[in-house]
Amino acid sequence: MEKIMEYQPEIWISIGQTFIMVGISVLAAVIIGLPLGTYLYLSRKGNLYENRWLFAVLDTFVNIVRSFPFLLLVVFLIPFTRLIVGTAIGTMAATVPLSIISIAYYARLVEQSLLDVPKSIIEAAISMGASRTQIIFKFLYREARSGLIFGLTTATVSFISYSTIMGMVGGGGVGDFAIRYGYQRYETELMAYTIILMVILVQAIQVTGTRIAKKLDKRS
Amino acid sequence: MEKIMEYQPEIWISIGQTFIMVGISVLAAVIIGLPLGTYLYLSRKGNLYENRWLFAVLDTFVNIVRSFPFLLLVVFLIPFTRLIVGTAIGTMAATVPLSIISIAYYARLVEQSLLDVPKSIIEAAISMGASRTQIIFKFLYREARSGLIFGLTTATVSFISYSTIMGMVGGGGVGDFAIRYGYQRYETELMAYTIILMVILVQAIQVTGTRIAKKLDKRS
Amino acid sequence: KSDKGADGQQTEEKKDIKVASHIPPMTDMLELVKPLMEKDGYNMEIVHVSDNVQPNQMLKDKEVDANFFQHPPYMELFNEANDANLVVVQHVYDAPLGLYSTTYNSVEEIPDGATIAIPNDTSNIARSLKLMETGGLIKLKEGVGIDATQKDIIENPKDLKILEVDLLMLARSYEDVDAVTMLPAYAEPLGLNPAEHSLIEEGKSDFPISLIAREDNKDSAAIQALAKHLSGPEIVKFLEENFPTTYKPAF
Amino acid sequence: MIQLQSVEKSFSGLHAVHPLSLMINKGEIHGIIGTSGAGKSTLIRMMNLLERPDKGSVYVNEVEMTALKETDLRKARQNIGMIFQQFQLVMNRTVGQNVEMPLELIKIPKAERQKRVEECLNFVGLSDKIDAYPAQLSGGQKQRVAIARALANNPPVLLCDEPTSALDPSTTSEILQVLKNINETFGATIVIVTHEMNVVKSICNRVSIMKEGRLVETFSIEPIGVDLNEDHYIEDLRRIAKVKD
Amino acid sequence: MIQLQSVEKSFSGLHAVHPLSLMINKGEIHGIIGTSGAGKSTLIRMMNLLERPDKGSVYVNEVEMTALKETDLRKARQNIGMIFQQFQLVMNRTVGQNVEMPLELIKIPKAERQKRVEECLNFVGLSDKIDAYPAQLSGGQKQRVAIARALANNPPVLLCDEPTSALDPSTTSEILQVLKNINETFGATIVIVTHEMNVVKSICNRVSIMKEGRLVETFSIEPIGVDLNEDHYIEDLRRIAKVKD
Ligand SMILES: Nc1ncnc2c1ncn2[C@@H]1O[C@H](COP(=O)(O)OP(=O)(O)OP(=O)(O)O)[C@@H](O)[C@H]1O
Ligand SMILES: Nc1ncnc2c1ncn2[C@@H]1O[C@H](COP(=O)(O)OP(=O)(O)OP(=O)(O)O)[C@@H](O)[C@H]1O
Ligand SMILES: [Mg+2]
Ligand SMILES: [Mg+2]
Repeated sequence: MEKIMEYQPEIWISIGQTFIMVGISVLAAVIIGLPLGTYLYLSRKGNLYENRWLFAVLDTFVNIVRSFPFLLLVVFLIPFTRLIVGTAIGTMAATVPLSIISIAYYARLVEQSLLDVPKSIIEAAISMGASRTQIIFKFLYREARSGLIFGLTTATVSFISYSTIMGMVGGGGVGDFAIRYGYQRYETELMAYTIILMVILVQAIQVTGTRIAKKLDKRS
Repeated sequence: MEKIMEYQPEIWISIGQTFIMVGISVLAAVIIGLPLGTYLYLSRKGNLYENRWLFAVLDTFVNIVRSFPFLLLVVFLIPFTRLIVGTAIGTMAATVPLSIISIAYYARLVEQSLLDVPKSIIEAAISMGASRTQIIFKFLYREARSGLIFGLTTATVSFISYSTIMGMVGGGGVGDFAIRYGYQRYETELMAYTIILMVILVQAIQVTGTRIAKKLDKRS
Repeated sequence: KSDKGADGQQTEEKKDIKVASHIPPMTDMLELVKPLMEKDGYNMEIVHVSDNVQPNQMLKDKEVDANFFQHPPYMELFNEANDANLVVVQHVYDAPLGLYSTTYNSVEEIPDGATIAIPNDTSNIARSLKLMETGGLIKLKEGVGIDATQKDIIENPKDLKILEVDLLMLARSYEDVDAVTMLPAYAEPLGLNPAEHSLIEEGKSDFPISLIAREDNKDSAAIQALAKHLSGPEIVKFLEENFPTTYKPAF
Repeated sequence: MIQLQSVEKSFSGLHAVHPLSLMINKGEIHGIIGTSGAGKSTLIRMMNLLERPDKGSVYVNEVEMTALKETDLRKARQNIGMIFQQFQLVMNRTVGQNVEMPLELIKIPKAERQKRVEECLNFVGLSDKIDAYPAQLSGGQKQRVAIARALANNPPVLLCDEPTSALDPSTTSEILQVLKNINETFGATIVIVTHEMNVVKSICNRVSIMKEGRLVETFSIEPIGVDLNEDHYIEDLRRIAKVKD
Repeated sequence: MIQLQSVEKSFSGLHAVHPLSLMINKGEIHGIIGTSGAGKSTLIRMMNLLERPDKGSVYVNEVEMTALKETDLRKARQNIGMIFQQFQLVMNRTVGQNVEMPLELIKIPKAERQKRVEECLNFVGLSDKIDAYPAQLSGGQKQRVAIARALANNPPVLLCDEPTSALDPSTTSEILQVLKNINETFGATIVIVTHEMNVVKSICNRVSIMKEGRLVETFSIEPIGVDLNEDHYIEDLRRIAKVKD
């Protein structure tokens, strides 16, 4: 308990770091992963904007990002990271590889959610003369919204887990704190405390996400 | 090139290790993750076998597993791993924490897929007097099958990425090989070669999974 | 973007210095000298990194000014492979590697076919193999250096199985195998120290944990000040008080 | 025999069915008609407890459905066929596999199932679509699959929610003939929600009229039988045709 | 004006529509009837190119639909309302939002949209369900939402695939009156696939009969007008009632 009190400021800092890393990743997932997943879906064979090449390129990109050992992805991206945030170490630098993986990861979940939208909805959209953008925003996303939210929740939890590894470039965060103080220093109490913090965080995210998803689902 | 030839036997061994680790995880995901996800879905509020407590327990379990920093999960599970495979290090030992995470992870994807099955299908099942098991196997899984396969594909790719980290308990595998020989010994060529192997592996899995999922989808 | 001194004691700008490090006791020592550096007018930031390559990469890329986590041979490996010009500024302490076992009390007792766990990073693999050679367990190819691997074993009379695992896992796998080679940082929490418990004595160490900088900044006032404090009486006192049997000052 | 005793049902404030009682005799073909939203679907769905009444009790073949435990309810439902207003076919099963479903659930042997599936698809004139998936069918074909599925295990009670709404008059006649046959051969009790007066006139023994969640009237009629003359209705049109283009 | 020139359509080997030509005049109400699976839905879906014909061309209002590029086709479709056999409502939008859809797509201002939505829901008698979601509606109510949605932007061409199949006779009459009105007021061209002879008799100027993918006959008739007497059909039943219980 003493230890926990003693390290309170550091814990708060690492919670802040986790929020920054995960927050930016979630943002990246929504801003880039969502359209990416949408295009994966649309350009697929037999779908609305079938385009073999576009699909192959996007699909391969996602696969490459996802198949890279995460550690090596971080290393590989260092020049890019430096270009974007000016440095390759620290919390902000950690957000770059984390965001890239988030984008690829959420894109797949988006693709899956959209695949479950009944084709008849798209048919209705086409019959009304909806534009591409309208079909996507007013029909597809509308009908898939609870799945998209649920998927984002699943993804966010994964991002938190990935953020743990960002200690390697000095990203910090709760997970890294747990490892550094709790595990390496054998402060079991401190470790348990931080893990409980993480469980609570994840639980809160999951419950909120599930609740919103359910509330938005009016399909039956 | 020379290096690559020289290390060919080691590379083959690590490919074998990856197959063992990922193969067992996929098995665990299907054998335990699938029913777990199914129960998450069924016991949810407003669903077929609504059960507040069961849902809370399963949901929390999945969240705890998913919120643990992976490294610490491995450590935390050591006594359990020892119980199961007799030792805490080596490839077989690595499959234990990997399987646990796979189970929790796939359970969420299963839950999501089932949430997208139209309620009317379940209604039809009930009206025919189908038993619990029949509703699950003959209706739910049947209608969600392409989503379940697609989700398993997404999950498998994630397991490969997770398996990389299992080098820490001597699990080996391609990813670990890339890190140890390529990254830590600075053999860039060897690293590139193994990463390409991984990309090909992942690409093959994704393409196969997507194809099967599409083939099984007769909904429109 | 440097901080003003606390309590407004000084208005003069402090110089920033960034040092990458890894785990205790290195990080603890840096924490210890941080106030001393502060007094000298330096605002020292410790970058915590959970990886064994990144601290060197960062140093090479001038993202940090120095690092403190490795021994010189490990640095040499990096220099060679990456065309870098990292240099040793100050040896700080020796951390002797030891071979520990729960069941056996001497090298001779280790049975045929036993499993030995060793760290899985390049220099520690070599170091562990060398240690085993010293103990007469194996024989390595003539002339192999700090990049020796299991491939270089030419004699293994006991047919030992050597398993490479992460440094962080070594202590945890202690009970799973017949013997483990461990650094004091990991052995110490298990109540093990090289002097009393190791089955093999490493002897004269070529592996002092050192302060490393770059060719171009090794002579800067900041680095020199840090070198001075890391080899100062505070460090000696720290090591003696906390690790009387494990770590020895290397200056 | 189906008996509803002061059943009622609300959906979040909206009284879909006000308390009402209704007795349908064994072997009867009972029609339910009424305006859109009157509560007909809700009523018929209460008969097999797909919609559990808020109050009141439901008896089917002397068994109080509302008092059954899950497994017994399940057994009871296996004897009540249902044709849904929106068909509710399993999209990832072929036509044949959909019709096979109720037989599979009660573990009839494969060979026997196969025979029965062919028979039922024959009843509804879809033998050639046995291996098609529902997504490849026209509206009327889907509806006929739903009918075949409901008939598959020869249930003594058959609940039909607008079973011929997507069918042309001649196909409707054929289907009605099938229903009439199983009613006469096996004494099956049949409830039909419908909007088509011809359906009521052709086969119903009694009719209930619903309005705004209430049963306003029930009366017996003498069914005039099914008219199977295919071209009858086109003839009718031709009679009033002005010019033939 | 809608003109089909030797259009045909196959689905993996099955000839759903054999080559056929059909001319529907501006302002005409054209009925299409035929047995289940005859190809009626396929035919009507080719008129707005939801199903692109394998061969042949489609003209709507002098524009060759089959020759249009995507954006132009989109514009053309905005002038063709469609009522689907299976409704195809957006389940996550309320009734009001569904009806609003076509207006939103062509960027009508919010206030105007609101007014029009209320008007259209009023036409189909569903004003009170404006904030309900489709899942909370009865079958006939869903169908009426689909009708209101198709009418929302006052399209000069209206394609209706069994628009009254889920409706009782009196609601059907009301809907037919609405269609008749927009036909008379705005000169809208209307195509109706239907199985109900009363629908054809009430409002169609011409009828086409399909059989096994072929157009077997087309002829003109004199519509007898819509019968709005609500209780008419129950009276009919009462006449033949044996006993009143
Ligand atoms: N996507 C498809 N794949 C394969 N066959 C199809 C497909 N859609 C329709 N068909 C077949 O084409 C034929 C014509 O279908 P269509 O839907 O046009 O019939 P319809 O006249 O509208 O029938 P109904 O009155 O039953 O709705 C049917 O035999 C149907 O099985
Ligand atoms: N799940 C639900 N939630 C809310 N309201 C509902 C729900 N299901 C039905 N209703 C309402 O209950 C009333 C009766 O619905 P029901 O489906 O029984 O009508 P119906 O007589 O079958 O009509 P139709 O002929 O149009 O199918 C309708 O007003 C409908 O809007
Ligand atoms: Mg109904
Ligand atoms: Mg049709």
